[in-house]
Amino acid sequence: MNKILNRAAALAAASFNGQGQKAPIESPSGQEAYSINYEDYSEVNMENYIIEMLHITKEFPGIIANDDITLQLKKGEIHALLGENGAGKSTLMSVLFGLHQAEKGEIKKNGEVVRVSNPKDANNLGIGMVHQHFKLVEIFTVLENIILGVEPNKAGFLQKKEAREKVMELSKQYGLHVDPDAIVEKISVGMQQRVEILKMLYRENDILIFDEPTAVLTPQEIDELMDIMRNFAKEGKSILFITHKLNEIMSVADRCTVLRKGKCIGTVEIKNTTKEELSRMMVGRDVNFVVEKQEEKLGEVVLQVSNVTVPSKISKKDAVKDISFEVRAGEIVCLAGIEGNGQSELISAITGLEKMSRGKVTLCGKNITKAPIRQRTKSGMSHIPEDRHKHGLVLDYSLEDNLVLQRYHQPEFQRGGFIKRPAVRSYAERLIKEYDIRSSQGAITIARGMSGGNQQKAIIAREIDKEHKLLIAVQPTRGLDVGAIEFIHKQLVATRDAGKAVLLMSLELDEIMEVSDRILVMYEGEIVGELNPKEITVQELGLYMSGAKRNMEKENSYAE
Amino acid sequence: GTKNTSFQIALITDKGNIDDKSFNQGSWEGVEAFCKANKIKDYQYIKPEDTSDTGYLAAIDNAVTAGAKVIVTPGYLFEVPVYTAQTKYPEVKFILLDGAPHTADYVYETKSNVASIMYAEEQSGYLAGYAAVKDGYTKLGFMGGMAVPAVQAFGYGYLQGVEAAATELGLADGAITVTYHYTGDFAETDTNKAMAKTMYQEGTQVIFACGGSVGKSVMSAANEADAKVIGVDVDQRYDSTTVITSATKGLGASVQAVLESIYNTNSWDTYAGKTTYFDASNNGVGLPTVVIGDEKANAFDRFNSFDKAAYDEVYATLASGSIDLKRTLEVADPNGIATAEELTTGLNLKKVAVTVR
Amino acid sequence: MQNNQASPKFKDMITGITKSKAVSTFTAALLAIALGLIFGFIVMIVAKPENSWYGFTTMLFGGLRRLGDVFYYATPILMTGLSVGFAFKMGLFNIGASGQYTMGMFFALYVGFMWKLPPGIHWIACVLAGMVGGMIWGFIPGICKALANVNEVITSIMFNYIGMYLVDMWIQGNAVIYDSGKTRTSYLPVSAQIPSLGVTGSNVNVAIIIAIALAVILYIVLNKTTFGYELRATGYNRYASKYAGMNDKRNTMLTMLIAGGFSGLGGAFAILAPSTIIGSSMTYEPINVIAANGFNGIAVALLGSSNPIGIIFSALFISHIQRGGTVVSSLYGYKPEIIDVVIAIIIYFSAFAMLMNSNVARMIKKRRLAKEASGNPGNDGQQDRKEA
Amino acid sequence: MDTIYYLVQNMLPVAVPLLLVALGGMFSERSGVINIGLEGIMLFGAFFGCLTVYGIQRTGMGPQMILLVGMLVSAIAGIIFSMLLSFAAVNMKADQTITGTALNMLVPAIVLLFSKMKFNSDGITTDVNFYIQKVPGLSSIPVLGDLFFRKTYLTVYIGFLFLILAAIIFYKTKFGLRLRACGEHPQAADSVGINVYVMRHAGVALSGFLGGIGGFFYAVGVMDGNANGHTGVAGFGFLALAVMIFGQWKPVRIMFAALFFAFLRILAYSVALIPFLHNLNLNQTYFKMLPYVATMIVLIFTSQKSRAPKAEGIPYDKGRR
Ligand SMILES: Nc1ncnc2c1ncn2[C@@H]1O[C@H](COP(=O)(O)OP(=O)(O)OP(=O)(O)O)[C@@H](O)[C@H]1O
Ligand SMILES: Nc1ncnc2c1ncn2[C@@H]1O[C@H](COP(=O)(O)OP(=O)(O)OP(=O)(O)O)[C@@H](O)[C@H]1O
Ligand SMILES: [Mg+2]
Ligand SMILES: [Mg+2]
Repeated sequence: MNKILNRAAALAAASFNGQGQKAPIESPSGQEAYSINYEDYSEVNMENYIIEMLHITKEFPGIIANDDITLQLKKGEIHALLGENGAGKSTLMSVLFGLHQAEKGEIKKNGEVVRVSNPKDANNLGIGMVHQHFKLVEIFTVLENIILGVEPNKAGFLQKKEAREKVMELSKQYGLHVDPDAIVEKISVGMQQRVEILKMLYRENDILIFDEPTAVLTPQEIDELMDIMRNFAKEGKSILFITHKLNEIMSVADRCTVLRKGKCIGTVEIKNTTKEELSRMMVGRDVNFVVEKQEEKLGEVVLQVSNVTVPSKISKKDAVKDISFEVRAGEIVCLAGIEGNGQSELISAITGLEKMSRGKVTLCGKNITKAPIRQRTKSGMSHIPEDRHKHGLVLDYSLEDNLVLQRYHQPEFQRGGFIKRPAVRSYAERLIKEYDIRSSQGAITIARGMSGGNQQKAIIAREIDKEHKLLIAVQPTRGLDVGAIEFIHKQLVATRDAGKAVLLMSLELDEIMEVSDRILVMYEGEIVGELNPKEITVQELGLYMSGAKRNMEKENSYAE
Repeated sequence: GTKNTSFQIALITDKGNIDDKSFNQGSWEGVEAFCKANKIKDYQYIKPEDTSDTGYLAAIDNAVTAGAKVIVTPGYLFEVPVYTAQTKYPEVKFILLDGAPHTADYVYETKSNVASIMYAEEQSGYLAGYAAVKDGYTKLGFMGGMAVPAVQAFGYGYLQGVEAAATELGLADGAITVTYHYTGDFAETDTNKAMAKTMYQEGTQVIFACGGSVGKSVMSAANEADAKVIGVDVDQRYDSTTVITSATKGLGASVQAVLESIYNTNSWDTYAGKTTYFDASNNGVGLPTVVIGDEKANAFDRFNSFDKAAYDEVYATLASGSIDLKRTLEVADPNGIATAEELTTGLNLKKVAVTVR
Repeated sequence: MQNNQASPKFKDMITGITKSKAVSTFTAALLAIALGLIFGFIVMIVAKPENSWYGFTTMLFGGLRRLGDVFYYATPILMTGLSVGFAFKMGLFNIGASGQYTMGMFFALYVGFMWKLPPGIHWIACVLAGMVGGMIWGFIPGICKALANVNEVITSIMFNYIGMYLVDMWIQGNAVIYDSGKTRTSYLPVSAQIPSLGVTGSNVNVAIIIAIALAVILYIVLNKTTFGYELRATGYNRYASKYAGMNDKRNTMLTMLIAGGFSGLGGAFAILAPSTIIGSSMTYEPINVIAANGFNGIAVALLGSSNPIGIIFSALFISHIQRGGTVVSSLYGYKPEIIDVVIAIIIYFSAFAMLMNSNVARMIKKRRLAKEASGNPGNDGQQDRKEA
Repeated sequence: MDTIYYLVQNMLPVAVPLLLVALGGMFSERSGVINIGLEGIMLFGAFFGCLTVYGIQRTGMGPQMILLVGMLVSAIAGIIFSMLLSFAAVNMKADQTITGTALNMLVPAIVLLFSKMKFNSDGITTDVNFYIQKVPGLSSIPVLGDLFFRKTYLTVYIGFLFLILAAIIFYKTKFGLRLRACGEHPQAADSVGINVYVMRHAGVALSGFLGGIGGFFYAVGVMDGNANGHTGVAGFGFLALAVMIFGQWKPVRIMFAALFFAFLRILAYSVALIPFLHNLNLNQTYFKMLPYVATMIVLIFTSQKSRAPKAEGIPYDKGRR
């Protein structure tokens, strides 16, 4: 017996019958076809749903983030939510958690319609959420963060002692080790996540939402988290789990709902499906994530980093400890590691955004340790920054002004201090065409109004088109969809093939394995491994990233 | 096509406001009193939009446009604007207080449509200083606003009065101390209060507060220090119980007198085209002798021993012109702030030891 | 499906109009002005109902009778307005325009009194000196901001006081400049005064032309030069400008230097203005009071939304309405402070008039959409639900 | 010793308005709203407080009672006026600095307009004597009695009472915890069910409460119960901002900053009492500038490390990521 969940399925329904059988159906965009496994579930099961989100539609200005989505969560199950970037997963969960209000649709708990108009309502319904971007007050202690919003109090006065006992108990019970008095900004990302989980447990929530909890963890930490989630399920808690990683879904989830471009594609039983099928459902076509590239042709050393130490901004320790390495022309070197292990600080020091306390950096033999940023740029450094909104773009400038952000001072674009508008315009138009940057009004579009992917394309166009010998790309594909990712990977490889040196920093294991020629793993501010992507597995890489393994001594061969 | 827009008597305030406890207030009270007594309804004061010569002249222009026939301009700041205005508006009468019309280069000329009024502040100050010492005070203070001629005259008169009383009492040289200070403004500020408090803290018993609203700050300080104040310009006993007396000058009375001559007695000529001095001889200055609203009350009740009889006696000698008081001194300082030595030699002080701050 | 086709077109129309930034800031300013004027009218009705209509119209149009003065009084606030607005473009709040203004005035006075220069050159030297004075006083908070990360708002407030005290002390200590008998500065030599434009009864002078020219130049610098490009980039996004190799610290200091220069010019223009009375001049009284024109500059900049051209108009407008206010108070017996209240209210509303504007636009759009929707009851969502 | 007593006795009434207003600023900014309009709020509070005193001074009520009534009214006035800021900043998402500046311009104009229309004056002059020559009993304690219980104002004790209350509310209550969360990470606060808008309104209202009282206490302790639209509160609102920053947005540090500033200010006018300073024979202007210069210098040395509430000045928008 089939229960048809949505319109897409309704259209498809006419074209197939039978159970557990693959059948081609039309995708919502009506372009490619894919096949899908429809699970079997009966009317009788209805009572078992602890949460039902029915026909949810949520619009943002200019985009329908959720379009008539239905999602049903059984008690005690782990239910995965899968979809590309921007598919609307976080939005759907925010609706359930009361952060957003849906324009249409209803939410039921145990079959009864409930109103969730703010997180308080959600909490009262036993719904808790670990957000994709942690929502922790950095200057508060762990304990304060956990109790915030549900503070035990007598006549308004905090009763921290009571709270502390409860937190310690929970922490012991689930093996979630935290120090209740530590200031949040000084603890590791892993511990911050434990704080978020404890926040839910403290509130005695039994419907737990995890929004991409594994993005910031090592494979080993991921395994631990999976265990914890299984434990929760065993205790009867119901879990909604968002991830892009199919392996995780296959290993832990009971069922999976797939979203694409705001629409619900379907819900499948994990035991009846495969990774390939899930990914087809997710993107609407067969995905080939393999990056085509030839053997590298190594040239001379372009970037040489020697004994660099960078102080930390938040603690007294050094974020980067005495690091040395080099990047040669014609190779892509990738800095791998879990967020917060000093990669960002190292890049900031190399690009000149932050000062290093010790060490030396040379670019094509020129010492640029203390050079101002402009001089680094002129000596051939291009930089795709980590945070495109903070560093990469002046969002209130037009696209064309952003495209000359690194070059407006060159004679090509100015004479006597006056900007040559026509030159800027024609340059911008060339880049827009070459890199297929899409925007509503072309060169004069204000950057703020462009989509994330196109903003990123603009930055990439600017940095690659500029004369350079070294390209530093920091998480260039973060938050982008598959199409954009493919494009960027191609550009990186092309740059390398053109004989430039590329230093890539990425948190995505797949990207690291696919794109790079050489991997440098950073752990706690040190390089703990130099690896060849062709010779290692993702698992091994994870061990290095978590500090469990290292193949580099402190004094390494590049040090002067 | 407008209503209620004309007035025949206008007063133009100088930089201060109509309640400045000084020029503007005193003369405005005179205008009000006269108009009320004579049932004149159309009188008004105007605040110039700019306290520069042109700003004052523009205000005069405005007043004339609005129909003013008599314009009262309190203060020396109007000297140059009125000089221009007296020619520009020959049919309008100007009452210029505390100043005489002159050009920017100090060429004086008072036309027949201008009455220039001056006051013998030194006599008023003399009376205050005299009374205080006679009453037994030995540690005195003076807080002037800025060292402008009127304030200087008050202060010099005050010192001379103190010296005279000390001599009469046969005190030793240096038996009386006076701390002498100009605040540099005419406003009520916390800084002025702090200065006054410091003076009281040093032991000063009474301060002659000679600078409009500076008085409010001094009174506040006196109140906290449990000390005394001498008011200025108008009778300030109603502002604070700390005020033992006030060195007044007849701002209101003189304005009333001139208005009287224009509207009622047809004797404008007595004032027209010249400078008229108001002093003890024509009751233009002095200490208050009556309490407003209570005919029988004693205006000297806040003194320990000094009384109306003693006052009348010294006033008579002043009025007779037998005491020659100094109104100005040669002062080296560009700000007009005399040093202790300049004061001592210039005013011939012996019994009084002056400290300048 | 219909509304899917209809609404984008309509949306384009709305955004086409409201998204044109110049238009929306202008209408926002008008909205704020209207609200302020309405309030002024209400106060007038309460205070003196019989005169309120004459009073109101005079407040609105009275300034036209004194056009020369409108321009004359607009000059210094136009300069401080440019100062504040320019710094705003770079993301700095120059609340210290007062101190820079006072400092500029002092430098101008000093050169005016102490230097003997031929006529025709003297006043120019004074004006330039004023600019230098303001620059110095803007530069120091700029340095503190750039090098020690001290909040420029606090520094410039402190510098307002320090500058005021210093100038008053310097003036009182100089027998040539200070006329103690009048507790103010002496009359400036005629050679130091800015040439008049010869409007009878008004002090309006060449400075207004210089000021407007400077505003236009500033506009060009901001929008057409690499320097302006850098400044605006820094103002919009300090981090991106740093990333792009712009010298954030240098630009911060430079901006405060230039902003100070504008305020200093304002002070110089004010004190060097010619007098309608022969031999007389503007004077300054050192009584420890912070210059009001500095704060008026903030109002001017805000109302002109920091755009140099907008600032020209907002300075003229504020000066105009103030002149009207003077006429109102001398003719109709209203208190002149009513204008200050009106101006403050205008600024208050202009802080969020843009948002009010867009709210109004959104409301119109919603109504329109609601109308469309009610016109086609069976829309997509409802059909879907029936199907499911 | 007398001089020391004198300095302390006179420093406290000056320090208390700074303390209260800076605490008010702290509540506002820690909730996420920059309050540059404190100067205006102070004057508004002072004005209504004094107006109340003016209205009831002849009723035969005791001066300290009058002070308390005036304080109550000034607090209410401060709260009401501060709502203009929170409405603009929270509901209308206006630029907070601009709004604050507009409010600073508005108040003196209103005070002057009203006083001119009502009293033909720049402000309100009252004549109640709030001064306390000595506190019965306590004033005879050696040293401490002279320092703290003589020649003072009731405002001093109320001021320190408010400091203690503020610190308790700030650190020990759930309200304080939530307020601080809103100034640091409003999204986090929102996600645990805290209404950020309400908390920010509350923070601004508290700054109105303390700012209004601070203004009235300035009028009482410094201006002898008078309020004036022309001299206003002599920049104390701005100084309180500096005190707040100097005090790192923390109650006890703010107290020390306020005392430091008030001390320098009193010192500047008491030079004559201190032979060592008097003999320097410096122009008094240098001493007048001292508090401002000292604050500058302190800020130069502390600003690198200074850490403002992270979300201050940024309008909170629920929809924003
Ligand atoms: N507050 C918002 N305002 C406007 N648009 C939004 C907002 N939040 C999300 N969107 C848009 O809605 C769409 C869905 O976003 P959502 O965050 O739900 O995606 P997601 O599936 O969680 O993606 P990711 O894998 O990147 O987390 C995106 O196009 C996003 O840009
Ligand atoms: N709350 C918001 N406020 C302002 N801008 C926003 C907000 N949310 C999203 N945007 C912007 O709206 C645009 C659309 O964002 P979105 O993330 O949906 O793009 P996208 O669909 O992911 O595009 P792409 O596929 O190219 O990445 C982006 O420029 C994004 O920065
Ligand atoms: Mg996206
Ligand atoms: Mg998401």
